[in-house]
Amino acid sequence: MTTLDTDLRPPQPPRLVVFWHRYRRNRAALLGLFLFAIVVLMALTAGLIEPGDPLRRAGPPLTPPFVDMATPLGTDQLGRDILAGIFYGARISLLIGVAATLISIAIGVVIGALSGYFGGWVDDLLMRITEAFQTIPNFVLLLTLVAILGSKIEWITLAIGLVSWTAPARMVRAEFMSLRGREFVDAARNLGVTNTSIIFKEILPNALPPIIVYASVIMALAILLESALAFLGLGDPNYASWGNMIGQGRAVLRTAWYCAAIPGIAIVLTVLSFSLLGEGLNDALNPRQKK
Amino acid sequence: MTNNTPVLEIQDLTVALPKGADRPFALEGLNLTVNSGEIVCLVGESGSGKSLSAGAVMRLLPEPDVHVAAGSIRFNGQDLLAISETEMKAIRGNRISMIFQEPMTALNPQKTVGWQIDEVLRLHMKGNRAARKAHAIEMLNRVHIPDPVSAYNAYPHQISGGQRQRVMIAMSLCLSPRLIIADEPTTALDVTTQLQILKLIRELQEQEGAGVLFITHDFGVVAEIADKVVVLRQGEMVEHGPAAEVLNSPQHPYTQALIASVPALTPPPAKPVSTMPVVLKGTGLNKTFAARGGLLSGKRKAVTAVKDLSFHLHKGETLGVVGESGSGKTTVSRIVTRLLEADSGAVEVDGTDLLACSPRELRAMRKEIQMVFQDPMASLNPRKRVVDLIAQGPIAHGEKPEKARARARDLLELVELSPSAATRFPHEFSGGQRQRIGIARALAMEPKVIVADEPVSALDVSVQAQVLKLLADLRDRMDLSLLFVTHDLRVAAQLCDRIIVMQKGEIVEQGETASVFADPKHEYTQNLLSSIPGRDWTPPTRNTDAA
Amino acid sequence: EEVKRGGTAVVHMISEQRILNPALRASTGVYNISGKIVEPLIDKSYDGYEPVLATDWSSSDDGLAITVKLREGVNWHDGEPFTCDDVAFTAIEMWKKLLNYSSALQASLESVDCTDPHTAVFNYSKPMPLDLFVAAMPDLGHPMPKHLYEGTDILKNEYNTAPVGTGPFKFVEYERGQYVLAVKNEDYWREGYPYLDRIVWRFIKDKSAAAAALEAGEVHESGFIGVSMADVERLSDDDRFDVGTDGYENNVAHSTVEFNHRNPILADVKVRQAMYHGLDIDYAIETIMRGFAKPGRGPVPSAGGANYTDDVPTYEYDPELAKTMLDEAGYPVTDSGYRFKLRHRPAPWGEYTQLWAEYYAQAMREIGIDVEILTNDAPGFLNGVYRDHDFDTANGWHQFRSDPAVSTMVWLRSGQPAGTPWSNQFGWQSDEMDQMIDDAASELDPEKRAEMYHEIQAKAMEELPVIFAIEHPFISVTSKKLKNHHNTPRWNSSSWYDLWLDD
Amino acid sequence: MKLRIPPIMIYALRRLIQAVPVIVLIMIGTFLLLKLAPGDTVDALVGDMGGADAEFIARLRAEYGLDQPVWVQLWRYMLKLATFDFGWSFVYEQPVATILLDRLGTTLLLMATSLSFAFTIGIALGAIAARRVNSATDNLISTLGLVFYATPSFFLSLMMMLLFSVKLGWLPVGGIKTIAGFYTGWDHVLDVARHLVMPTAALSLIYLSFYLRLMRASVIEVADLDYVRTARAKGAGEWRLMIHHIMRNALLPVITLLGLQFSTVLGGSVVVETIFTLPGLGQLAYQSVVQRDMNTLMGIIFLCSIIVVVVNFLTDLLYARLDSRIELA
Ligand SMILES: Nc1ncnc2c1ncn2[C@@H]1O[C@H](COP(=O)(O)OP(=O)(O)OP(=O)(O)O)[C@@H](O)[C@H]1O
Ligand SMILES: Nc1ncnc2c1ncn2[C@@H]1O[C@H](COP(=O)(O)OP(=O)(O)OP(=O)(O)O)[C@@H](O)[C@H]1O
Ligand SMILES: [Mg+2]
Ligand SMILES: [Mg+2]
Repeated sequence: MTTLDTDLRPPQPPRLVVFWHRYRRNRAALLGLFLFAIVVLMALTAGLIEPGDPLRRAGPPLTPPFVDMATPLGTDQLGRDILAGIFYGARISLLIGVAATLISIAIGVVIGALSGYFGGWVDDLLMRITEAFQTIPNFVLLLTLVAILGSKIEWITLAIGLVSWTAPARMVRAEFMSLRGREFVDAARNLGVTNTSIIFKEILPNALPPIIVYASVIMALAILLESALAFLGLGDPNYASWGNMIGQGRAVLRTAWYCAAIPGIAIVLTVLSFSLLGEGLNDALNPRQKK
Repeated sequence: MTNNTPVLEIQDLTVALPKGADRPFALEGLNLTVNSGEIVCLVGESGSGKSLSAGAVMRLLPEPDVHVAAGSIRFNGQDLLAISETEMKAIRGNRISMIFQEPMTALNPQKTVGWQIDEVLRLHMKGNRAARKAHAIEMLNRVHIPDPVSAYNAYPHQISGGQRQRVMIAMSLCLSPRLIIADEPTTALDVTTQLQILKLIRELQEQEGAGVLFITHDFGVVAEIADKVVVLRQGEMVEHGPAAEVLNSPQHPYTQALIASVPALTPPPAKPVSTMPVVLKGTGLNKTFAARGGLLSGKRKAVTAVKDLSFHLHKGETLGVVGESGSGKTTVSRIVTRLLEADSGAVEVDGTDLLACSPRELRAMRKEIQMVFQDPMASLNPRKRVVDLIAQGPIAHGEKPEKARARARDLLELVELSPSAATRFPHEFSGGQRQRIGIARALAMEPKVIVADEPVSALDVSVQAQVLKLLADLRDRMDLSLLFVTHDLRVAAQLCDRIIVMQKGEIVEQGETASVFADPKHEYTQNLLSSIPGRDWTPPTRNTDAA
Repeated sequence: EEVKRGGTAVVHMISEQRILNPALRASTGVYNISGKIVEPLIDKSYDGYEPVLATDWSSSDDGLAITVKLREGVNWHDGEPFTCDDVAFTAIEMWKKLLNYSSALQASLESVDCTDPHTAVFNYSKPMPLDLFVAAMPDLGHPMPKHLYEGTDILKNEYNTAPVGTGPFKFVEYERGQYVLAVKNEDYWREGYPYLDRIVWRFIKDKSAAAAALEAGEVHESGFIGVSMADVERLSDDDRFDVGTDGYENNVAHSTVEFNHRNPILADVKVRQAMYHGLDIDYAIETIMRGFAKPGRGPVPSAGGANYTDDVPTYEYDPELAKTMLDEAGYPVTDSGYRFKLRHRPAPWGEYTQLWAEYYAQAMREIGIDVEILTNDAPGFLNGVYRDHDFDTANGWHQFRSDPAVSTMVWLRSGQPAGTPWSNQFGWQSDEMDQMIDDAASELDPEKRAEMYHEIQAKAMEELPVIFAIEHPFISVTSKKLKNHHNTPRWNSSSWYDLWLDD
Repeated sequence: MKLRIPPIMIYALRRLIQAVPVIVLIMIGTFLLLKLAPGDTVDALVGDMGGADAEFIARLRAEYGLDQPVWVQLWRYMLKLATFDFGWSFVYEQPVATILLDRLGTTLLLMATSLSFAFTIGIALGAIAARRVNSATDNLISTLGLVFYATPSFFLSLMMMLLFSVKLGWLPVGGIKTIAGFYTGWDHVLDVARHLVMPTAALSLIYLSFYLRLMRASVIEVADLDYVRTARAKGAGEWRLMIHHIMRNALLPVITLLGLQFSTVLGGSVVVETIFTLPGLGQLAYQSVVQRDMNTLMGIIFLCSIIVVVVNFLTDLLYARLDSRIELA
């Protein structure tokens, strides 16, 4: 019978390939990836395509789009080039999105992992804290944090991260609670592996897929939160962010719609790309669920 | 009891799978006839296409991914593939009914048992509410549910698994269907319950004269219930015929191999190990799971899972722990390995009390006692490569990674896996191979004792036989002591020198396997033994060199 | 045109002042509502000062006593007669003790004597110029009913949010965050007035929403630039509306750039002058204020009447000159591409303050000064600039209230303790300037006084402790259905007794 | 010895007791957090007033007890809170309780209409999309959901206001009722309803998309479960499957989300209330932060915690009602 046993299945394609195949099946997700790639590309090439400072005066104020080729998408109230703003704004939006997401996921993972893995009083304590954070309306907390820290972009990002970690924490906790009872965790414990290793090396990698999917949601929410802050005039004016552009553009909404509409569309498309991306990831990472 | 009107005739049925599946057709050219009053068993290993053939008859395939590509299915002479969905709906549940494997999930958790039986009646019968209720209660009575009226009003989670399966049966029989399709209806049940259900199905089927298409992978069950047998392998029908013929003189080599893998119920003679030193000793173990009125988890009574349990295991010996579901077997194995804290008692490994160890001492002690788990997929971290899985233990205990990995490759060979498998991930292996990896992982620690909790119950019989043989080999070669937990008495008979029979957390009987099997003292043990399906059938012995 | 009586006028308010007692809070936001309910002793009209509750006023020769004759036959809304007791009580208990700005003005007020029920004599320990007294009265001279305040905790008195006055309209209700409602006073002392039945003040924070409300006809007037400048410009072309700066002659404001002179770079007057040269004020007026403004000429605005002069040093837009001056001052462009970096705090007072800050940063970068903008909410801003002095430059606007002594001089006078908003917290101190300010404040001769303010203005423009960059009046958008609107220099704060609605 | 307290009361009581430490934590946290912010309510007041002299400012500060050490202020506040005394708002010059009560109605109305709209439409659309997975209908609904999700609410609000109020003149621009309209009875109800249409739409669309997406996924998942297959094998039609077997189970995760989201909606209403000048708690919260109106903000947070606790309790009850496996107690 030994011959039968060494008879391994043919090696399977690498995970990434499988992942990509699964991902590719969802056409909307491909669109999301495409949009996302564009945003990333804009962020990367901002300095090349639109050299110089996006806050600089580039032409007469409130030039409509497609009128002056030097400022193809027009200019805003202070004569700043909207196209440059969109390109540099992609950078800021991505930066805020990614950094805030990383912060919130990092907090969420630590809290959720400890609470889900250890249970008992650790769980009780951490969950009370989570509930407390969840009970305070997150936007109000965000406003308070920004009031305290000021509207520097670093602080805004940190504050957004600080108000959005509860959902990932709960998610990680749920994952950990279900995973900690799995046999492979018992197996690791049985081998004498330390708790830290079990948490971070055994369970966490398996808990990641839903978190990665959720990260796209946080990313989208982070961008929306930043734009809402900017709308209330609490954005960082030292950077061209889409939220700032809308916040200022809305004053001229009726006469120069493009000042608010163009960054508005940029936000919609970017957030859309994140959610499509998230759905694609979900399909690819959790194949249990049908499309 | 068989009259020869065919109820179901399947001809050349071919079911196509979607692109990218492991094979193009789940079923190819299946031919099968079920006469009224006849039980036809469809047997085959996992993935052979049994459930899909049932789905094809019910026209409940997950179309369009999986669909009937060719062939015909006739029910009472009517071509099921040709009629409209409305007509089919009228037939489903009424003329053809189905019993599913998992009684836990096959019932809607949000509706009472009565409502769910009533639904069938409402859909297919014009009767008033009172008449329907009377009928439903009558059916519950017929499937021998104690107190049918209260069961009628109960939610599925309020009754036991066996009772749920009875409800399923009542539901499928209440309109006296001509054809009953039962897809592994007893696989999830305890042996004793299984026997009762099998008897029930037989009894009702005889009363109604219906034809039954019974799907199973267990030859014991086949021997218990079948009139005719159809054997499937990878979607192809390899053999069919009357049950007695196929069971006792199988023609096709595949059938022969399958039947040969069924463990015989005759235990081997006990080894004289009692002179060897005791390596593992449990004394006065107790474990009660506290009542938990979790916020939303509902009320739960306190469960005494293990009660005043003591045992010992000699070097080189295999001690079997058997008992029904919920009797506390797993709890014992987890207490012994201290994956679960006992309430009281001691577990001595080579004289050291494991339960009294400090966390640091415990980590060192873990080397001595290793575990092989039930579910080979779930017990291997899906994100780790095989070498790392096996080398993980030694590395955690301070071995140099390169050395541990090199040894892991050796161990792969020891468990009869090609060393080229080392860099793969668990999902790239079959179930039996995965379990070998699990065994290699345990062996990597060079333990004195291995605790195995149902290590083969998730495997197909043929694979099960291989893994058992490997375990036995290794035990003998390396002089291991084995604490072997199983609910399958056939398996216990094959492997164990001594067995402990547990009921509700307590040992009701223990002794050498042969003597317990031959002359069970306790009523519970007797009951268990007499419930083994096909206990009167001894698989024909054959040389296994071909495999 | 024939006057129509009746109707409800709806007025947009962008910010909400919860205290409606003008003797406790000196703020146009308060007068905007309370002006219709509570009247001052003296108001301002285009023809000069107009008697309201006072009928006549005069000063003793030494300037130490001011006698005010009060109007007879006036009743409070609750029916009690208005007398000198009310004036004396309010002056001592509120104007002197509690009212912002006024407490400095009335610091030397000793007592108010009632020689008869309708004559009040204000006794000062130091000479009080009658001009200054009269100029202050429209804003800082509202008597309140003594019988409702005496013996209570004045700050917590319930009438502070439900004022009782003598005006043409009676307070009815105040729904916080929503509106204030007042109805016609049938017993008003001006016979036959008011014309309107009701006035509703609606609080709408969002400027776009306010513009929409105007266009939808839900609001008749929005003052103090309550809609965005773009909408001001747009609505000025809409023939349903009158858009203009009439009625704010008393309340113009300066958009400023403020320096922290504790920073050695900014302590150099040459640097400040260079920065002024780097600012294209005309461009800013065109883009940010849409042309509704003029360049600033120091602490006294052109609306300041005789006290104003345009004979002062000015700084034309000349970036090249600015660069040269900075080079000369010893701040050449370094490797970083900039000469030095400034941390700038913009006041969070809305759209154009913000834009002005961004324009300033833009312009400074052009001449090689890197500006980092630190945005905060109001308390954060006030704290950062006026208490912690944690800034290099700041911008905001400050309102001029008819007389420099009660408004813009605080920007230049040193000696205010840290934490006093809108005062000289810039670390700039000039004994000479302090002396000039003090002298002007107590000068009794109007002509001499004007002369002194001209000197102050010129000195301020030369030394530039603060850049009073843009002088902008406020702007109102008014539905043409309203008649007789914006017909006094502080119309939004006035009593509107003659306003009517053509519906 | 058997006390006849209905189990639901015991459950409610236990939930209450569990909520106490959370609420205390929140209150202390918020208090200290706000104390970290630069400036205090006096700064804000003076800013609003257009300036004041130093003496005036010092007097106000003493008056409001802001010259005390933080710990004293906190202790005093918590003592008062324990007797449900929310204190005095120096910004509004009213007791905080009065202010909150004034605003609570509007906020609850807005939240209730938004959430129920989002919930009903969301689950209906989600269910429809799920039953026609990958069809044109599904694509349309899913795309719509994504667009709702991706559009910032302020953007949507401004656009709606432009269209429905300014261009078409159908709906009022803002406020909660027509001021000086003096409507009574049904006219009043209708008037308020007209004022709520746009804010509700602006606030609910993003939640609608949440529910839609969750419901869709949930229905797809439940539709795959064994008991649905059982029902199908009984001969049940699609409609019956949906109503009796799928919906109720698929709703459970959506209900959980509903409970969790309540406070988020309150946060989201900050922007919407600001734009539509609705006198609600969201706008009040924002103002209180900006004006450092400690007592009011604390009051709002406290009230909000209570609401969240109550709502969670209610959703748990609803959950238990829908899920027969759960018994409360
Ligand atoms: N929806 C599906 N999509 C793709 N492949 C499927 C689907 N359902 C079943 N299959 C494949 O069809 C084959 C037969 O499946 P089937 O469920 O009939 O096996 P079975 O004999 O019932 O096995 P078991 O004993 O494990 O229940 C398997 O290889 C399976 O992977
Ligand atoms: N974590 C737990 N909490 C509460 N009760 C538990 C827990 N684990 C097991 N039990 C209960 O303890 C009893 C014994 O469980 P155990 O898993 O040991 O049974 P078993 O013999 O292994 O059954 P099976 O054959 O089904 O695996 C059961 O009644 C079970 O419900
Ligand atoms: Mg099957
Ligand atoms: Mg078990």
